[in-house]
Amino acid sequence: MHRTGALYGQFETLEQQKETASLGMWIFLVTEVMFFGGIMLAYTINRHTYYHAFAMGSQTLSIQLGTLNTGVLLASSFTMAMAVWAAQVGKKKLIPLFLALTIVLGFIFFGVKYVEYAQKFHHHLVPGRNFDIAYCVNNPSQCEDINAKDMEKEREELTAAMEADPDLNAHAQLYYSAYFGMTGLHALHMIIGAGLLFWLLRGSLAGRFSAEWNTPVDLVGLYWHFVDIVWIYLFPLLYLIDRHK
Amino acid sequence: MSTSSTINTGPALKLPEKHYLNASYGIRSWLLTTDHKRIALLYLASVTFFFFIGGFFAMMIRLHLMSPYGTLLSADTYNRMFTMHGVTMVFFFLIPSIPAVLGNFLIPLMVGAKDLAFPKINLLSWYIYIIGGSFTLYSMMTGGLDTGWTFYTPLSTIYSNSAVAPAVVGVFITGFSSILTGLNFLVTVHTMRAPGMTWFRLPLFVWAHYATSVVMILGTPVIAITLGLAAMERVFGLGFFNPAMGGDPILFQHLFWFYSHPAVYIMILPAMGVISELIPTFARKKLFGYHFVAAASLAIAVIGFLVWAHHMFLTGQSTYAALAFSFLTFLVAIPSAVKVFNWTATLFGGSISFDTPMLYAFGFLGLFLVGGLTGLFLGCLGIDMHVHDTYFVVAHFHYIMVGGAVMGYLGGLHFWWPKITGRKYPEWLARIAALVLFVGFNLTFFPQFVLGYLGMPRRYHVYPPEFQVYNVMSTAGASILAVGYLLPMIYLMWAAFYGEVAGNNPWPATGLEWTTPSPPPTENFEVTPVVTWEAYDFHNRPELGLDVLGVPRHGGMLPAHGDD
Amino acid sequence: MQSPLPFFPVQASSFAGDVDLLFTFILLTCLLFAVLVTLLAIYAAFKYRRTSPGEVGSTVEGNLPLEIGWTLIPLLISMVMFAWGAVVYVNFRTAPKDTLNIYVVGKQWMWKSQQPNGKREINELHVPVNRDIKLILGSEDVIHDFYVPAFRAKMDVVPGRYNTLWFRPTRIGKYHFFCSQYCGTNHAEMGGWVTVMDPAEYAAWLSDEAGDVNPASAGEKLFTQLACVTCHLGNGTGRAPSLNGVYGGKVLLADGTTVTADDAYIRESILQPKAKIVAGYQPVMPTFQGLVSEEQILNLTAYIKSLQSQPVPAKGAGVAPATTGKK
Amino acid sequence: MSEHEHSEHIVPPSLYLVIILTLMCLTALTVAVAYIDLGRFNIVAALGIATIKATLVVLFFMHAKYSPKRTKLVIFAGIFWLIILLFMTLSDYASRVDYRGVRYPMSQNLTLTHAPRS
Repeated sequence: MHRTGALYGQFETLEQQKETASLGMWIFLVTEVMFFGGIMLAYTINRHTYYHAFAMGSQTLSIQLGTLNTGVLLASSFTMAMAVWAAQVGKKKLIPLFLALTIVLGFIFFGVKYVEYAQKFHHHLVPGRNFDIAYCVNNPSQCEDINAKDMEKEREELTAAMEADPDLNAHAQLYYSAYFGMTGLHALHMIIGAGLLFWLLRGSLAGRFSAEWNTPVDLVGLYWHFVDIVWIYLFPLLYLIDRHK
Repeated sequence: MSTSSTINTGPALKLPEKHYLNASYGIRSWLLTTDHKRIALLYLASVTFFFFIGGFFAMMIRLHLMSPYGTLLSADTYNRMFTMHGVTMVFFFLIPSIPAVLGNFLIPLMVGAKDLAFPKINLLSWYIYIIGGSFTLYSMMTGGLDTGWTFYTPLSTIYSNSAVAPAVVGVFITGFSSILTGLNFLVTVHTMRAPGMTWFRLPLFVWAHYATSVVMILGTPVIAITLGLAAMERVFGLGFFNPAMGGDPILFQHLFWFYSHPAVYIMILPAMGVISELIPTFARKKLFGYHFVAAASLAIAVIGFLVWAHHMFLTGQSTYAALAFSFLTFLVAIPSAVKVFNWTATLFGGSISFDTPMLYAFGFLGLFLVGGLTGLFLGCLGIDMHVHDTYFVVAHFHYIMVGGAVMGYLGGLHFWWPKITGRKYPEWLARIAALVLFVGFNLTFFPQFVLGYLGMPRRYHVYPPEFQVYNVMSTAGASILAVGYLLPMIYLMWAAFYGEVAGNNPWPATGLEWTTPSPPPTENFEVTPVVTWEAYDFHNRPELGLDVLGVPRHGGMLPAHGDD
Repeated sequence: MQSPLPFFPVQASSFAGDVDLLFTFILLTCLLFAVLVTLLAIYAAFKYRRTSPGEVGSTVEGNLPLEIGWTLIPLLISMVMFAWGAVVYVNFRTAPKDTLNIYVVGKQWMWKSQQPNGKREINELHVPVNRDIKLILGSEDVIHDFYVPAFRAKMDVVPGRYNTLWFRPTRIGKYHFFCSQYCGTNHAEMGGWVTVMDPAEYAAWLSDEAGDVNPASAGEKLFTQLACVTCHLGNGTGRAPSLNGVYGGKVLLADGTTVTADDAYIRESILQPKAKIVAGYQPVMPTFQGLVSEEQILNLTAYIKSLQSQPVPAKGAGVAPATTGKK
Repeated sequence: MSEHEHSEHIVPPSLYLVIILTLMCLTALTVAVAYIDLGRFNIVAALGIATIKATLVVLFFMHAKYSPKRTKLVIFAGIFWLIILLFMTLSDYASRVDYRGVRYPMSQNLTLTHAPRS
């Protein structure tokens, strides 16, 4: 089908084209909901069955980094919404600015995530042969990034969790399966989103988006917000189990 | 008014000068096309390829089972045969068959659009399908797959030493092709309808595909993540389904069947849609209870999602859950029954001809009736405890998937072949093929019901000799069935190039797709059509050239409330 | 008596009659519908066949009462099927009180069974006629399924958990049993024979062949080998509760709840000792996950069961009236 | 044809600002609440706050509040099907009172009615 200006050949009007694209995006997001739904179900059942292991696993995550990342991602959602607004009102100079801000925030998120992942590798918390939930407690010299007070707390919690669930190591691996599965899948979506943002940035610098035609900005915005929503759920599910102890 | 059945087709019929097939030439023009009609043909070629691969495996299975002692194939080879038969047929033939071939070709034509809403995504979905198929073919050639098409854990994740990972990845990838197709259909039906094409003027084929798309959209992502987790478990040692790590193999079954049961509706709903086109066309009468048939499609799509654990009655599932799922299973039977009754009622007062597509419709009706009713046995808790995982189940789902979905697919292919290629197939040969298929099918699969009730479990490469009689019958039937499938492939191919020119509307039928030339031009319609008639209305369509002023037929059953 | 083209398998259990009767009911109902629809379609196809090329059908579009009728009537009939099926199934899933328990373990690709007195068989199962039998099913590897067509009964055998299958054989004879959940290469050969015997013959058969190890005595040996005996002293003075008389009774737990000491509980206590702590004791027992096989757990269970008749020490902890204890 | 029921609604930046500030506050709140022992309501609180946050994002950042009914139907369908998946599967797990192995402590305190006794 040939394209006339911004209008693709299969459509009659720009209005129809815009509605169609937006509906398509929403339906795609619903498939994403179901996609994450499967792993959420696995998480829920295992969390219920092996509560102690999941609580213990959650204690080993850094709540500071988690909260920081939540804030960063929410802020990126805000800048994204602003980019869409700028496109809607035709402020052509503001679009690339907000897009760039969104990208920067996205990369801060990646950075923090990288620090967290690296720490988990370092602490033998990646599911597999070398997984050892007690690694840091048993080898404090290898985990100097944990301060003495936290280490003492972790030791107490670990002892209690071991009492409750002697097979803690296996079950904590299930927690980390969920952790890496869910955050990994989320990160993959972020990477795709970042790619799309770069593409938008190029387009906006070329002045391609205007008040009349800004569908790509709008759609990528929807996608980016969805990724944000996934994180809104992942944060309490992974970081905040049993923190009151 | 003419009295000939070739009313619109004078003696000097010619193909239109410019149509989608000759709009451009060369491999590039096909591989980079965004025309939904060409993509449909790409799909047609690829699903046919997979159908014959799957058919080859089926033939090996049946030949092997002639003897109870398993003399033809080794146990491992046999297990690979039925697994790969299942995987190819389910994921690479049945699920894409009607939607991706007929649906792709027809939905824009039927709603009066120039193309699907997202033509590039449509092409992308074909490429995804091909990539997924390649992975699976690769797995077949490097050790095959022996887990059963259901990939039950921990057999598939830990114990099997066949090429599970590439096959699972292949199915995972193909899922996205299905998602994108469904997405495209949903959006197209919502936003691309021609002026005057209201929801209740849509052909039931479109309704059925709408319902199918809902299932594709909401179910497929779940199988994707499930197979993704299973693959991660096999490769990286994640533990959700591994009992040795505290995981639960039953969870895999829940997630698997959450998609794979509704997937049956992805196969049968479009076939029902085809039948809902064929019966009114060849009875020249509005479909009885249009609104009920449309609603039944949606009801099947929704309730179909609530019944999955009836595949798991004997896994040690909670008794309460089993009761709930059995109850819902009986509920989902009702809309199917309503459809069958409405199709039958449509025949009354019609003017019925026995062209090949109608023979397929009759065949579908008979086979779907058996398949659907035997579903009641399986949904019934007290009988499932005996026949679960026996040949009774095998026979039941073949009646639905082959007797139902494939009959619908072939009926549809015959019906729209003149539209797709602009040419007619040899009618008598086609009628004989339809008959051969029907006989062969019943001979193959009916004995399997008896085998199942006698207690022969499925997926057996050897079996006690007392089961041999029925197995031999089944194998004999399968050879007839094979002929029945080869015939249409040959003469349809022939007809595409050398058949008699068909004209725009040879049957005649009422849908929008028949108002445009055969084969249609690339942009489908020369001007955007405006719809002023109800679906299947033969009476207010003078351009069809039918004898509406002749003696009207009586309703036959009961007085009509919807006379127009 | 077997016809060359049999339709129903032999009826050899108390379920068989129920299932066959239900099957016949559904079959007849479905036949009625199928024949009705088929005859109507054939009748219409001839009565309303096209007589002239331009002919069209009538203008009938539908009929509301008819639609309601053919929605509601099948619904009602199917509810009867559901309810009847549910009754049969609930009976099948609810084992009666006094059963003869036989352990059956599936592994790729064989069945191992163990009689209450410890007699073991491979791919064979001997049971007395007219007695409620309960199979306790475990798997060592993948999912299997124990299926006896003549009994109209099957149950999946799932790794990581016990399923049970009960039946009451009603007819003396030899019947096939199969694995009916696909389990890998030799799935089809993973079957054997159930022999239903006269009770007297069964008793004779049981006491025959003394060569088989008694699971209770094997369990006793393990109990010493694994050093269980160092804590679980019989007189109740150990660091862990005495196990005398525990089996089958109620146990009071540290959180105030009670639990019945059955096979599942014992299995859990061996594999996850800290999941349920007996009142009055410290959670000191290590897990034996990975140290004991399914079969060894069965032996240990049999041994604990054999302690049922032993005198219960005064310091047993747990519920006051009941015999208690926790390993 | 498509229902032209909406023309594009433009949300003013001031509203976005209010929303993002609320979201940040809710994040702080959910962390704070996690340190209070609410028993089994911890998870309720955590998911409740997450749901409020998600709703705000959907309604305002994603403009669902100003979208055609069709979009709302799509969102509703997604949530509904997710609930089917979670709820119906969990119903099996929650009601497994049969002879159990070591799993499913959610029915731990139910007494097994047919303990073997020979």
